[in-house]
Amino acid sequence: MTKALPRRTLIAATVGTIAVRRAWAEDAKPIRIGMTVSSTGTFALAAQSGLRGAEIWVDDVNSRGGIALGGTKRKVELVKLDDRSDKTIVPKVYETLIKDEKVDLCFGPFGSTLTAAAVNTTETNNKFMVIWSASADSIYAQGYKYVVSATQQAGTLLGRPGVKAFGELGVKKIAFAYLDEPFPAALTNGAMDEAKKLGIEVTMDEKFAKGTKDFNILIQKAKASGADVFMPTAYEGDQMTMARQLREMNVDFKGVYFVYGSQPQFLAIGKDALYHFSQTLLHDRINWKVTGGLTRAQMMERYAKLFPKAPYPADFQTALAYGAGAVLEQFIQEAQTLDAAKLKEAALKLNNKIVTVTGPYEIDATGKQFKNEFAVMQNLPEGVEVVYPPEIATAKAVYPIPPYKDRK
Amino acid sequence: MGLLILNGLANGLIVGGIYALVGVSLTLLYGVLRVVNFAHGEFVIAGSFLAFALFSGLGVPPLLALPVAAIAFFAAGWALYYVLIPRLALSDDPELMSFLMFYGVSIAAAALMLLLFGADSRSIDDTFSPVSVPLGPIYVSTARLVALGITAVLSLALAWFLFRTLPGKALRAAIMNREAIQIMGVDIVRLSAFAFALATALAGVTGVLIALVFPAFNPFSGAEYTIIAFIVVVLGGLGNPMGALLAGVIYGLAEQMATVFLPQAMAQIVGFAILIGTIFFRPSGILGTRSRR
Amino acid sequence: MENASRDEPAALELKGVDVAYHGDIRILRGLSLQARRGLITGVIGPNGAGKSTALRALYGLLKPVAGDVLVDGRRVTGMPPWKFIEHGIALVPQHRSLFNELSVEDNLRLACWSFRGDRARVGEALERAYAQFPMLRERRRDMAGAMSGGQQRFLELGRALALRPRVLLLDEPTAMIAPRISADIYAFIRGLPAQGITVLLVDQNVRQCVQVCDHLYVLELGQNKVDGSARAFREDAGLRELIAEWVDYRIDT
Amino acid sequence: MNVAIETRALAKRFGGLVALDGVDLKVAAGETLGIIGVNGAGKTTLMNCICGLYRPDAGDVFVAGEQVTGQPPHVVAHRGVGRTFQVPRVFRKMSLIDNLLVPVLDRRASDAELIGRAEAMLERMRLIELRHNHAEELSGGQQKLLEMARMLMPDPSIILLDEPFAGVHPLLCKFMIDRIEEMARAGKAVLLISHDLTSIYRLSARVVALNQGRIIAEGGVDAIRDNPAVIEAYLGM
Amino acid sequence: MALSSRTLEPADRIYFMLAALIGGVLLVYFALVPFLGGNIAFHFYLMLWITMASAFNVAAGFAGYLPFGYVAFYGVGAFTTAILVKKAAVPIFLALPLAGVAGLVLALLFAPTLRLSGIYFGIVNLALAGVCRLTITNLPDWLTGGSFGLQLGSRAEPVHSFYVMMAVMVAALATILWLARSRLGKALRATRDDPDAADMMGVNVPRIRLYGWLISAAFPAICGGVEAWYTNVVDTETAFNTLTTAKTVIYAVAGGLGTVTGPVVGAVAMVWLDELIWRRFPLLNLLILGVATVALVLFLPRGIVGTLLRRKPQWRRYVP
Repeated sequence: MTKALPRRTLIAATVGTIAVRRAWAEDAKPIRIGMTVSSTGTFALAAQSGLRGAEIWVDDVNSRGGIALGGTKRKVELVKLDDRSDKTIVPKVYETLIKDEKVDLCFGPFGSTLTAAAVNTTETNNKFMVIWSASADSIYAQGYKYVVSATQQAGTLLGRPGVKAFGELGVKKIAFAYLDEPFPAALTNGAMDEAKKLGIEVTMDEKFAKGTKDFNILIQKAKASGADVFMPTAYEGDQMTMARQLREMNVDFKGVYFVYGSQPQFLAIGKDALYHFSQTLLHDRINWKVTGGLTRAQMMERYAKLFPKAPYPADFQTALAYGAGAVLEQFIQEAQTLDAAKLKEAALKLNNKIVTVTGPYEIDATGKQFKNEFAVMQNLPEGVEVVYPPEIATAKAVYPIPPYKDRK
Repeated sequence: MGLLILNGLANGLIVGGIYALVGVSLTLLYGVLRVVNFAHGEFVIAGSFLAFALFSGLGVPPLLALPVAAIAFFAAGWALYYVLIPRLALSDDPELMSFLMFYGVSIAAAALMLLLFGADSRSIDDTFSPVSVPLGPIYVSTARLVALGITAVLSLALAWFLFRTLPGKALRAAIMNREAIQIMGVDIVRLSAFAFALATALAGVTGVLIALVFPAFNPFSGAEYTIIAFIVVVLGGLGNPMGALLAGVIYGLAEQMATVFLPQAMAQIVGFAILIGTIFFRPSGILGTRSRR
Repeated sequence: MENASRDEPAALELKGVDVAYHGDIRILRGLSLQARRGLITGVIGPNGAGKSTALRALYGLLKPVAGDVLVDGRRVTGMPPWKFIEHGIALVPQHRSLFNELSVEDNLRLACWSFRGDRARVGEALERAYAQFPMLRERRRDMAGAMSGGQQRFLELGRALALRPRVLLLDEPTAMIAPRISADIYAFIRGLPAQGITVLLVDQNVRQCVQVCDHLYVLELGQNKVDGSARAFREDAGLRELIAEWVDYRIDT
Repeated sequence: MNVAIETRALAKRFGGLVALDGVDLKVAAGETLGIIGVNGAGKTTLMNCICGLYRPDAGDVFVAGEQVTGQPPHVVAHRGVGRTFQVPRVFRKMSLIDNLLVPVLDRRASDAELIGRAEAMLERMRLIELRHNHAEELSGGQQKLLEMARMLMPDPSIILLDEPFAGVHPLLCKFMIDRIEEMARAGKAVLLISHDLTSIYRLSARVVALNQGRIIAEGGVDAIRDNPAVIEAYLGM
Repeated sequence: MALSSRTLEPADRIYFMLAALIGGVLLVYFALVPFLGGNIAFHFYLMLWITMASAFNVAAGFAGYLPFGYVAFYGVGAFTTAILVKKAAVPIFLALPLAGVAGLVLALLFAPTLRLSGIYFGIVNLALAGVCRLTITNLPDWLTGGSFGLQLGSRAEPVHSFYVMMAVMVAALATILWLARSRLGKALRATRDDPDAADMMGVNVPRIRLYGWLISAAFPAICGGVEAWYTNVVDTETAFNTLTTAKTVIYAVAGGLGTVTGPVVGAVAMVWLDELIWRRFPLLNLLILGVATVALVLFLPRGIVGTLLRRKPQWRRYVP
């Protein structure tokens, strides 16, 4: 089927040469890319954030006339269906995308769980899948042939920058806690491995179930373990609760690390967000020398133009999905086909040759992403600053952070 | 460790007070109407969202949101009663069907909140000053102390209402003997609607308090409160308001102490274990004397 | 008493009432009965004859599928039970109707629900109950459930009387009551018409019922079997013959 | 005398209420023993203790000479005890035929044979036309007949009848009395609770009067009829 | 009244013909889906829901229990399959029956709750499902894969799991068809209508209930296993999702409990409705599901087939 498409477009192109440019553009069959979004459920917010990133990319490509493929410029069309954050719906959704909607290739859904369920369908139907948010290492250990994590770094690597940063700050003891979910668990496990490697003592390692509402005791336990730094990993909501409860209970650590601490939702809690460390891929202080797609500033501009009513400003999910689009564009140009195997070949060939808004790109044969490392941030009184890695740092970390009683 | 236990006790008391309120409204409903409100947690969270909307939209502080929530939820409960319950009473087994129906209500309510407020966690950025108060060696957040105070006042007011006023006695009488209350000249439909509205109002008010105590909530938090409410209600004895108040505090303490001594992820099992154990070994609850089923 | 005018509408009347459970199992079939003013009307019949059902239908606790309920000649079919108090009609059901975990006084106060705001009237009502049964005053702070069966029955009667009803419906008032106390209860019932109270008495205790009543209905299988003045029942045939008649009739048909 | 049912000092209380207080009773095979008493005298409780629905607080129950005290109802049923209830307890959402098959489900006989027996039984009870209806669609009297038919399906040797005539149409009553007499003639021991005396007089040679959980009189029908204790308890003099 | 005619009355003949017709249509339709290029995933889940709702019907419609934690069996079956395949390298065709066995074992563990009834049973079952989820959550990560769960790594060919699902559905429907006619089924329904009376008719109530409970537990466990195989991923979050119980209950009740066809009709109708909602109103799907449930309880408490048979009691003998 994939073979047939270029021929048909070729005919369309020949027939349409004398037609006006606009009509020509309509005649050229667009590249259809399937993707799911979660309208509801756990992943709704992140998935929609990501979707906006993908739409920025589509808008950008189409405004440039499309991707040159087989001699013609083909526009890109995003086909979106809803997965309700439900793993059991995902296979049906991808099957519908491939069989009914006849998409040429796929973007992954949000999150490792949904992606793992989706991959099986795309693989059995020989479709190429660009993953933008699934970090679980096990997905890449399954031996799938046509998956590439374009921007999302592998889970076990995610927690490293934070621990490395703390290592350089002279931290000796870290207390870990994490929500029992794939992303927090993978990040924490990676971080703990890194801590051990650096000779930092892990004083607490506790997971908590989803739906835990009260973190008072958890925080007290972390304090009682004698840790310098507390690294509780969960999603925004829980972290907001923890940040507030830390202050309410007047529990001081020398540093606290919240993965989402620099996200707009988290910053909305105001003073309680101050001095916390975090990590992100997207911040106006993080500016890579982009070789693929828009730069951060351009992307943000486009975001503001396309989504003036979006509930939140762009976050790193937006950047991850946008970056994945930019990477995919390079694959297609390199491969000059939409054939899954050829695309995967191109993806490997392009290792370390692309830098997107989220950073450099490097995968191994399984499609697992090694670069696109997060930057460590700290919420300083004058604003959110990059404190690690040193290459892109914009400020020096405040460590230890001032105790609550000394803050105004 | 001593500090941890102290913290656990303080938290248990505060959290337990909230649980008591969540439970007491559910138990009132069951007692008077024989209706099992599986959507109770969603009603509670709707209260939290009301407080959130009032605060972020109009700048109304949560304490002022309390009376608003009470009135709004009372009215909503009154209306909902007339929409749902009379028809439900026609089915073969209203008690069991109510369980299923409110299952649907809970799904719909969560979905509605999702449409209105989105899936992400919300919090009310309104802090008391000072933010916390030292109590001996431990610090307790002012918001929590305020919530505890309100909980205590509400519980006392509720107890006063139920045990000292005639309408309150009528409610309890309806729990004791549903048919006899009708021959006293009490309009059972209105009394039931009142009970439904009162329970809903309590749920809404509890929701506002929850926004104070647990600063983040989302449309899907409701289910957790439903489970907690069930644990409290069964522990206190189905349809026994005083039992629910006591059971809430006991359960709050048990839950918090469990997190002190067990990994957090394990502690939730304690709640379920209490629920199952109670039904098996003391189905009438801690204050119950009669054994039902 | 029995000379009360026949033209005057009955205080309470069932007219051709059908009651069914579970769709089509008829408990009452075209039952008609009247409680005439100032009289004690008795309803007797074997188990399952529908005596209690008739009373429950009268009081709005069951909805008839056919027929009418009339109060003073006015149709009130489908009126909910709590409205009957407003019409001055009180019911003492067969099964315990007390609120066990409320005090004696609270049980009485609840009966005053329809005029709960009127302190003077409530006080008057309480006094009336205490005057009827002084024992209740002594025990007014006790939980109703803590009293003996007989005392509970007196509380129920006192509670109904506190409202100064025009009509009192009694469903087997002496069931499971010791004989000595039963005698007191019948004596009390006999005194009610003198207070201007119309009584409808459903009873299993045929002999006493016949002694107490002015007019008697015998029900069978949810239908009227016989009715007539109680004097006729007493005089025309002996009590044992009466029972034997309606029971034997049933078997031999 | 071939004793089919025997109770010794049977006692049962519910909270503070004494329902049975030392009841000694014997019923011989082929005998119909009537039990009379007002509401709450303990008649149904006695029956429930015999058939295993209640576990007595004290005393023993013997069925055909074997002790069955505290055994679950299905074990007692397998000893050949069948019973009916005051308010018929049929299987409401099952057809009449299926209702009748329930007590014989563990029999070795083939389905066809059992269905044949059930139809014959329904024929006898004049319910055959309704055999495919759900039991809840029957009238109260028909439900009583269905219950009796169901009880008779496994051919029990001991039969406990709780108010079989309450709420039953006179024509059906006569019919039921004939059936009960048939059972007694077939050598079954019948324990008959009835609230009204006449049917008892008709069926039982021997009657036991219960009041407040105790046997207050026992003997022939005429003796009971004139027993002052019975008249007092029963007629509330 | 000859015996021979009684064994297969005309009504029985119609009954079995209808059963064969419905079964045949289902069988042929589903068997052809992969060949005609139909949406395998959609039909896979349709069969899954038919199976779940039908098995639930054994507990709810036949035995009279409403297990509000029904997902426990499903989740445990899914994890059993995943662990066996991934950690013990058991072939999938052996792992699936073992998942069924795990469901049976779990049902045995839950058996003491059968002496509860009504609301109490429902609440306790709900709590037990929570306990199951938390227990698996607290098992060591090397076994259960922690919060991410397990990937079976089988790279399953969807068509294989599709036909296995079909086999499971056929087995479930056949079992329930048998149950509806069998002595066990009669005993079960008797205990549902009046346990005391059934006991006094010589029915060993606890044992009969246990049999029904076991049948009702085995199928969801196998479903969980097949679904795990099909999607290739198992995690506690989705394996113990309360929506699974909700859908099962709603689908079964929508069709009508107590008949063989009810849950099938209910599942087909509601899955179809769900699909419609999913395509047309992606944002409203949960809201509509919730409102539909309320409407169902208020206006169609006996379900589609149940209401039909209530209106036309004479059809009861012909409808399986």
